[in-house]
Formats: sequence, C-alpha cells, structure tokens
Amino acid sequence: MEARDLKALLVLMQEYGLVELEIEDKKGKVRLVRGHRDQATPAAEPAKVASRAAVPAAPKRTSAGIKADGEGRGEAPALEANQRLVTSPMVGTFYRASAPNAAPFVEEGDSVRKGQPLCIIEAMKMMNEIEAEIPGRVVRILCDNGQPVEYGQPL
Amino acid sequence: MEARDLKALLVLMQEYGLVELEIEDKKGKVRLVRGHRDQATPAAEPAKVASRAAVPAAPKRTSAGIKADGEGRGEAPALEANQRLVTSPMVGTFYRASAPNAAPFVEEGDSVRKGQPLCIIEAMKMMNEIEAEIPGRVVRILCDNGQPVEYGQPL
Amino acid sequence: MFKKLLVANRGTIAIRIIRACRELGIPTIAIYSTADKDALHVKMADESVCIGPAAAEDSYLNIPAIISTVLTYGADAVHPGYGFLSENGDFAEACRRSGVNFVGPAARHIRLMGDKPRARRIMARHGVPVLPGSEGKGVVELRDAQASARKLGYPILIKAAAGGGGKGMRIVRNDTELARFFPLARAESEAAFGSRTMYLEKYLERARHVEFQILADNYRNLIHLGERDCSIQRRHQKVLEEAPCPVLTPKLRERMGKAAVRAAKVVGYSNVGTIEFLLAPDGEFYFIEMNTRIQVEHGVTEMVTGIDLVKESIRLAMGEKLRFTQRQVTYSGAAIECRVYAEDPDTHLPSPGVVTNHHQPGGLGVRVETALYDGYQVPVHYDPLVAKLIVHAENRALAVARAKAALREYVIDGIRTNIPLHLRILADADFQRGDYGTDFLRRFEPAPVPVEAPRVAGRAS
Amino acid sequence: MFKKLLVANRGTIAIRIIRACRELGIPTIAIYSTADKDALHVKMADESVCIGPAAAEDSYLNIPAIISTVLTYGADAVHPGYGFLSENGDFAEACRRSGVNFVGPAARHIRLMGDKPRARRIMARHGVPVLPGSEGKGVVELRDAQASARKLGYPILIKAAAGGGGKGMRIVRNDTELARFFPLARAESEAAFGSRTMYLEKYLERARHVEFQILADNYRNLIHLGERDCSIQRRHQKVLEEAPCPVLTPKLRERMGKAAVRAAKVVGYSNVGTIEFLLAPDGEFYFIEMNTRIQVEHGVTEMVTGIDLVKESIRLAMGEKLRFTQRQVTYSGAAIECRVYAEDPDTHLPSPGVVTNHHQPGGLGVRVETALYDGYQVPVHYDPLVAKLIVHAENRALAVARAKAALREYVIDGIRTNIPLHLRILADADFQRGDYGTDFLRRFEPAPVPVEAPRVAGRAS
Repeated sequence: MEARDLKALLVLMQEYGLVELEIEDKKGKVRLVRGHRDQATPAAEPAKVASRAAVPAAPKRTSAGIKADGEGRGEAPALEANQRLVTSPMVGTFYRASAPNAAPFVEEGDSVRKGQPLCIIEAMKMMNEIEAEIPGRVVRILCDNGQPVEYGQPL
Repeated sequence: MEARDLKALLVLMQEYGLVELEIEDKKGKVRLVRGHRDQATPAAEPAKVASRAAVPAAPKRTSAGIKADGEGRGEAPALEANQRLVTSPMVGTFYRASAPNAAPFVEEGDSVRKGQPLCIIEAMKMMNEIEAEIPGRVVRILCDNGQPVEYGQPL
Repeated sequence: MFKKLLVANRGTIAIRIIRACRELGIPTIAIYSTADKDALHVKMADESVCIGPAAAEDSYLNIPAIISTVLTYGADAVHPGYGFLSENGDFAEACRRSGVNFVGPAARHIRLMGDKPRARRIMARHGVPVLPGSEGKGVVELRDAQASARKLGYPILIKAAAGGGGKGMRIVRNDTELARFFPLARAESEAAFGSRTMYLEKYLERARHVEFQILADNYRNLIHLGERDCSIQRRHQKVLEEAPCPVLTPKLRERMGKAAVRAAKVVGYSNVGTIEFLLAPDGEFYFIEMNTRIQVEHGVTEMVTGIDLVKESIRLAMGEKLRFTQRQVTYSGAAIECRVYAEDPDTHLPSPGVVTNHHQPGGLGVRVETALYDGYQVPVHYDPLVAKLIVHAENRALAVARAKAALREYVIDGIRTNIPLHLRILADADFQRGDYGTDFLRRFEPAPVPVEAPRVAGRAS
Repeated sequence: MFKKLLVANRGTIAIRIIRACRELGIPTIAIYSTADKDALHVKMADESVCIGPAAAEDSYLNIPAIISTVLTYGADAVHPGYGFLSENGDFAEACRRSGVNFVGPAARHIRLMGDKPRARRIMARHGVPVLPGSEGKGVVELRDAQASARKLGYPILIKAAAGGGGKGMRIVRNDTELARFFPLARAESEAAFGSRTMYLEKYLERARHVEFQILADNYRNLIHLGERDCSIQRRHQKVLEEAPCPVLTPKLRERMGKAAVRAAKVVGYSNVGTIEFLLAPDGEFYFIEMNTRIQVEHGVTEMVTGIDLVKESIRLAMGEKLRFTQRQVTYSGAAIECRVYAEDPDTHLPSPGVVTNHHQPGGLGVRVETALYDGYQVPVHYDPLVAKLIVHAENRALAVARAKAALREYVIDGIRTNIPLHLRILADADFQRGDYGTDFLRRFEPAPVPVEAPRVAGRAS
C-alpha cells in the first residue's frame, strides 16, 4: 500500500465523515479508524480562526520596521445610525475650496443639497469635485486642506 | 517495514486524526493504535500553555520534516485515582527478567510488595533494578522486553 | 539617490524591492488594493497607499491611480516588479511623462519585445537563431495558419503575438488539431491581451528552457550574468528554476551568452532583462523572447554571481554606470529556486485561506522570500505565488540536498501549497541527473479526476 | 558515512547540526530534558530521546545518560555543539571508550587547552606571543597574586585557570582592587569550575578580540579560514561578531594567521577549533586561548569563505582528509552576526516566556538560525541565546545596512530580546567606522537602576 493510495482513502474518509474503513482485496487488507479530531481539521474553520484572531496577527507590532495596521491612514470614526461617511473614490490631494483664495465649499455644521460640491480631489492635475449624494448636514470634516488622501479614505 | 515508512504512516494518522490503522499486504502486516493525545500531554502545564494548545502550536504538524509532539514516545495511559505510574529514571533498555531465559519479574495482574523488583533498565552495561515504591497490583506493563526507553517514559 | 520610490506591485517582489530600497536608504511607498490591506508589503514599506478595490484592473493595473499616487505622495521613482504593469509600455511612458523614473528599460524596448513576431524578425536579421515560424506580422485567419503549418511541418506551437504566461498557447500535431485549437487559442488571446494576432512556431520536443540574465546601463555597456534553467514548468508556468543549467558546457554557455548579449544590444537595451532560449537536445538553441523586467527567478542568478539584481536595477535607473565588466562576473556553486504556490498539490486549484501556522526554513545557504506570515489571509484575487525558497550550495548535488532539507522544515498550515510537488521533483532520479526538458512535469500530472465543481474557498471582499 | 549521529546539545547549535546531517544523509538523535519537550531541535531530529529533568547537570551535562542513549539507540557518532559538554575531556573520552566517534578534537587537546596557564606556557615556548602574566601553574593565594602584580604592573586581568564565559574574571587597577577582587574571583571560579586556581594577565586597554578559525584533519593538514572580530562583548560575553575584522591589514592577517596555525599545529590539533588573540591598538597581538569546538559565531566565517564548517567537522571526524589547502581558501564580502538573546534590553535580565508572534527576516544575504517558533515557550533553565541573525554582503557598509534592515523586519513578541541593542550598535558612528574595542559596549550600559527583586517569569517545571 503506497502512501499516496492511503492518503486518497484518508481524504475520502474525511470528506464523507467516515470513522472506520476496512478494505480487503487481492493486494491485501486495510483497516482505518478515525478519532474525533475532524471538527477541528478541514478547510473553513470558523471557530479556530476566530479564536486565532484574539492572538494578535503576526507582524502587527514590532520593534521597528513593520507598521501596525491602519497606521498613517485616516481612521473611520464611529458612525451614528443617521450619519453617512463620504470616502475618497481615488488617490489624490484633498482641497476644501476650488482655488487657494476661494471660500471652502462647506464648513462643519452646514446644510447641503444633494449634488452640492463638498470638496475637490486633485489627481493627475485633474480637479474632481466630490458631490453630496444625499441632502444633509456636514457633521465633521476629517481631512485638512492640501492633504493627500488614498482610495477609500474617510473625508 | 522500515522506520521511515512507519513514520509516513504515523504522520498520516496524525494528520487525518486516525486512532487505529491496520494494513496487511505482500510485505506483511502493520497495526497501529494511537492514544488520546489531548489527555496524554504529560507534565500538566500551566493555564497559559493550555489555552495556547487550542490553537495548534507552530511546528506540530507539517508536510514532512518536523515531528509532532509525543510521536514515537510512550504515551502515558489515563490513570485512575488509585493507580500509580512507574516511569523510567534513566535512558536505557527495558528488560522484564534478570536474564534472557529467566521468568519475568512480574506479569500483569500480579501483586507486588514494596521494594519488589519490577523490571531492569540496562544503561551503560549496568543492570538497574526498578523496584515497586508501594505495594499493589500490576495493572499494565507498557513496554516490551528489550525495548529502549527514555527518561520519564511510562513503564 | 532617489528620494522616494513607489513599488507598483504586491507580494514577494514588492517585499524584495522594499528590502533593496532599505539597504540603499531609499524610502518606499507601497500601493495596495482593499483586499491587500493586511499584506506584508503594506506593513513593510515606509508609506502605504490604498489605490483601489480588489480587482487588479482597478488597483494594480490602474495606471491613473498609480500615477496619481506618485504625484500626490511625491515619489521620484517607480519599480514595476514582475507581472501587472511591468511589461506595459504605456505605464513606463506615463511614468516618464510625469517626470518620474521608471526602473526598467525604455517604453520602446518594452513595446518592441512585447510584439513577438517583430522581435523575432529583428533577431533573425541580426544573426540570433530563431525557431522556424510563421513569417510576416502574425497570423489572424485559420487559412493563413494552415499555409504556415504546411511550410513548417508538425508539431507546431501556436502563440499569442502579444502573449505571455501560457495564455493563448497550444501545441498541435496535425491538421485536425490545428483546425480545432487555432480558433480557441485566438479566443484566449483576445480575452487576455485584446489581440487576435497569433503566430506559429516549430515545436521542439524535449527541449530545455534556458535563459540569460542581461544587465545594461544607459551608456551602451551590456553584459550577461549567466543562465538559468527554467524547464520545470507546468502548462508553460515555471515551477522550479536553477543556475547554472546542468547540461551547459562552458563552450555552449559562451556561445549562448554572446547571442544573448547581441540580442539585447541590437535594440539598445538598458536596465535588467532576460533573453529566453529553447535549447534542443542536439545542442542547437533558438531565441524565444525577451522579458523586459526583473524575473521571478532572478534570485538564483544572485546566489551564483553574488550580484544583487534589484539594487543594480535601481542604480542603473539612477543613471549609474555598470559596475562590472563581463570578465568580472564569476560564478560559484549551484542555486535552486522552488516557487511556493498556494494551490492544491493534486488538483492545482488555488488554495486561498488563513495561514494558521507558519515556520520558515533557515540556516546556511537558505534564502526565503515570502509574503506570508502567521495569521495572514491569502486573498483569492491574485497570482498564487506566495513564497520563494532559494538555496545555494557549493555544487548541484548539495543544493538538491539542501533544498530537500529546507522544504521538509517548511510549515505552512491553513492553506495548501505545492511543497509536496517540489519534494517529488527533487527526489526524481532524472532531475537529480539534470536530465529533463520542458515536458518533465507531465509525468507528475495526476490522472485527470472528474471534478464536479471546483471548490473555491470563501472569497474575501 | 556515520550511520546515526547523536546531537549532544539543544537550541540553535543542535538545529544547525541536524540540518548539516540532513544534507549529508545522516540520521540524527536529539536528546532533551523534560523542560525541552517542545523544543524545535526535538521536532527536527529523526529520533528524540528524553534523557533527564530540566537541570542541565541531570540532562545536557549528564555524561552517563548521554552515553547510555548512544548505546541504547545505536548512534555511532556524537556532536557536542558549543557549551555544555563540548569542552569536557571526560566526555570526549567516554565517547571514544564506548566506541563512538566524537566530532571534535582528541580528549587530550580539550584538556590541554582547558588548562589555560599550561596552554600559555606551550604557546610561549613555541614562539606564539602571549600577554605577560603570572608564571608557573597558576595562583591560589592572594600574596602570590600580589607578587605577580608587582612584576606585571596594573591594569591586570584576573582569570580562572579552568574558566570561560566571563566567570571568575575581574579587571583590577591597583593594589586595593586586587586585594578586594582576587578572593571574589577565586570564589566564583570555585563555584563555577570547582577550582581555586587563578592566573593573572596584563590587561590591555582598548584591545580588540580577534580570533582565527582552524580546520585540521587527522593527517597533520591544518589551515585557517581567516579571522572574526568579536570585540562587541558585554561582560566578556560576545554579542555581535563580524568577518573580516575591519582593521586588519593583509599583512597583519597573514602574520596572525600563521601564528594561529602554528599554535594549533604544535599540539597536533585536529577537527575545528579557534585561536583567540587580543589585538592591541599598536598592532601587536597576543594569544589568549584556544576553543576546542565549533563557536557560536562560526556562521560569519562560513559566509565569507563559502565553507560549511559543521559539515566539514563531521567529515573530518569520519577520517576524511582536508578538502582545501590554505591557498584555496578565498574570502568574499563581509558578514555580521547578531546574537539574539531572550533578555530585557535594558536590564539584561533573562526574559523567558511564550513567543506569541514570530516572523523571521528574509531575502538576499540574510540567514537566520533560530530555536524559536510561534507558540514556543522559552524555558528559564538555559542560555538565553535563542537565535542568530547572520547577514552577508559585498562589503562591510552594505552588510551593516542589510543587518539593520533585517533586524527591523524581525518580529518576536511575548518575550523581550536584545534586538534594540543591536540596532543601536549598528547605528553607532564608531561601529560604522570599525573603530571599536572590547570596551565598546560599556557606552551602551544604562545607568544602574536599583532593582528591587530580579523578575524571573513563571518557571515551567
């Protein structure tokens, strides 16, 4: 009995939840009995992975070189039920006004109409206006004028 | 059966959670029965290590090279409250009798006095008698005559 | 020295480039897709910028997003790595137009070598041997393919003119197969490269894939760093590579090396590149194509020459002169690279998932380039190459022994990998003798098992 | 070839030996104490035998238990590694009496070099320069020490005649200090080595510790493999080593190499060994002692010479002839080893515990020899050396950059390590210039903090 053949049998056992298997043919006889390990073994293991997450994933924290998650990136604030987060659809530079001396499009506390420009993301010398998708009130502005923003960064 | 082949089988058993395996073919017959690993981990470890044990510790199981815990070593059976485990105080060869043709010191089921010789461990050509520390009855003999035993191995 | 370099890639090569930059003292920007926010290259770079969603078209292949990142975050150099945009002439041009240095050759070299029929014609004109193939600018219609086939004789290899990575490739052995597979290959080419242009080439049985590493500065100094044997392939995908090629005689090496240098010189090439040859059992060799970027398997050349190819490529892009002459390049020992793919070793299906245990091999002569760490979730969206194990030893037999020993130490749980396949290759008697061609891996193919539905584990967003 | 080799050690060197044996095709037996049942060397060996309880005296120093294992499990060779029984003449003799090959020199060489006053006398007699020191067979009484001190002049180094590892060592600068510290050092020596015999030696300020690697067969062929600079020490314990020594001129290297070869040859030495010298700022050098075993820092010599010292030591023990002449030994580039100790980087107290995250650095020129893995519990009972990071590059400046980059990648959570100390050393301007002596690390000593009670974390049984 080759290890390969045996393994094929073992995979079958595992797949079909067999606990015992006995084969007798020309080549000889095989008997296999499995213990109760399988709850833990195969592919998608929700319980194990979840418990794993409690242990911090490997290179999250380190002496120096490897950065912690989210470091340097804008963190999304906790949202209340009636609040909506506006994120950047592209990498670029965030501007609150259409020109250096112009007034900002919006301030915190302002009410906005649907479609009203909120800010500009400059990407590759193109000025892209970010518009309000819904009417509402600006609760907080999370970026500073002239700040680089990445894809998906909360604005 | 080469030790290497046996090892391949053991790795498979462990990988697929087999507790029993029996193969009979042209080359001969093999029967392997594994103990219950989880209870068996000896030297009761502190809580920290125990919680860790839920997640398999790093190189416990692997494609090939790194052996699993406890593999190849005598596993301690579960003990009942009134039972006592005799372990080897040294590395050596286990003998059940004082000479090749002599009767074994004890058999399973025998009653023994305190101080009565149970077996011999030969280490560096020296025969070391292992004596009963308490009076009692021999429930099980875990080693075969002439088998190498390591420090702390259950006898 | 560059002030800040953007690494326009992910995985093992992104990490390789970040390491080289750290040693050179150049700060790096990693880019990543939303699927890669926990990737190791993101953690290792000095800055990391999310440039788009998981799909490669929207992130790692998204030229405007990458150029915008370059401009917004102030990089003055871009390294494309391998795959993704590394052989995209438009990207190289976009970088240069934005005033940023592209670590690689000029856009025109990338475009020229990307057009395979044209590259072949130039090589043939300059005396670099090429395989007999279809003439002209490529073949689109089946009847033209049939006409070519009559001239060439079977077996024939159908290739996509714009292709690479095995896509659009088919071996045909008679008219029936040609009629059946030519339209299929053309459809694959159209899907993968947006081009219906194919070309046909005489197919060599039992040939070896032997390639030469090229290093060139902007001042017409150009040398080669010896060869790599990359014949161990599965469906035109390299699996294991070694340097030197176990069957090359010093004389043949010299001849092939000279041909490689000529091939790169006639087009005025600069930076790193690779000239790929097919080596026939009779010792004849034929130009296949030039790769105008760093290769996955560059590490084996580094081990036997002691030259850091990634650092050299950055230096050359800064306009430095070549630091070695052809004569100063010396070779020592033998090196083997095992590509570790996150795939089922039997079915070759990708095996994404969470790495639950991870322990790298180590010790003398063992080099690991990995994108994995304990707890890392291998995403489903990208190439399954997750690590490279490279060993170096004083001779080939010891390198094989070292590779085996290291693979036996390697622990990667939670996902399946092709490590068992590597162990089988290394244990093969023909491999150990160095007696193999590009058809070698066919013997390891499992008998085709009917698969009802390919099991693809839980896609992460 | 040996049929089975027992590795009479633990930790990094046991793993190093197991790897070498795997490459040679020699099966291995690991021995371990009950505290080490989860240790990596136990998992990596072909067989593993528990030989005793945690205390080293009862396990790794327990000669009868080890010999019994050899006989019971049928090994025909023993490799002692470094530390533990590696320089114990009785152990070497016990191995040979049991008919098993000891990978190392003859017992008489171990004993001779273990007796430092005697080794000094032999060297002096054969023209190997030694530091002025106390004459005769050693000093036991304070009044004899005072008589010696008058002849030598201060500063003076007190050493244990049987000593090593910094125990029983004291620098004294005047009569008062001598009177105060001599009895203390003698008490330490008695506790550590069971010997009250001391000797005194002229102490050199700002000297460097430069040692030469020796390789010798049983047929009187003996060469050196160049030097290592091991001056970066804390309390006579090496912390970081490099090859070559940054201040050695080719001429001085040749002179010191010749002296090292002479020193080993006059005693008829065989197998691997190391001749340690002190190199004074004026270029004079003095024999300190010979280590009759593989050293922790052997890896840097392997990197610059390309010679696998552990495999060579096994081959030599099998009776093979030396495979290199002195002339065939060539050196390339520079190598640095950072010893990773499980200790608090500020207090230098051991920091045992469970490794909760572990990620090794990798890439070109980076070699890791580690006993750690994710989830491993570092025991309290043994030396805190848990890993070695060895880098190799084409020159010293690049090796320093590579070591820094690699240390920044290294993740070892759950225990504290001296990685921050290494980063400070590598960032030091004097270190970068190569301008340092054995007193270098004093500048990194923190101001002594009153420690209420040394914190020793949860002892495992």
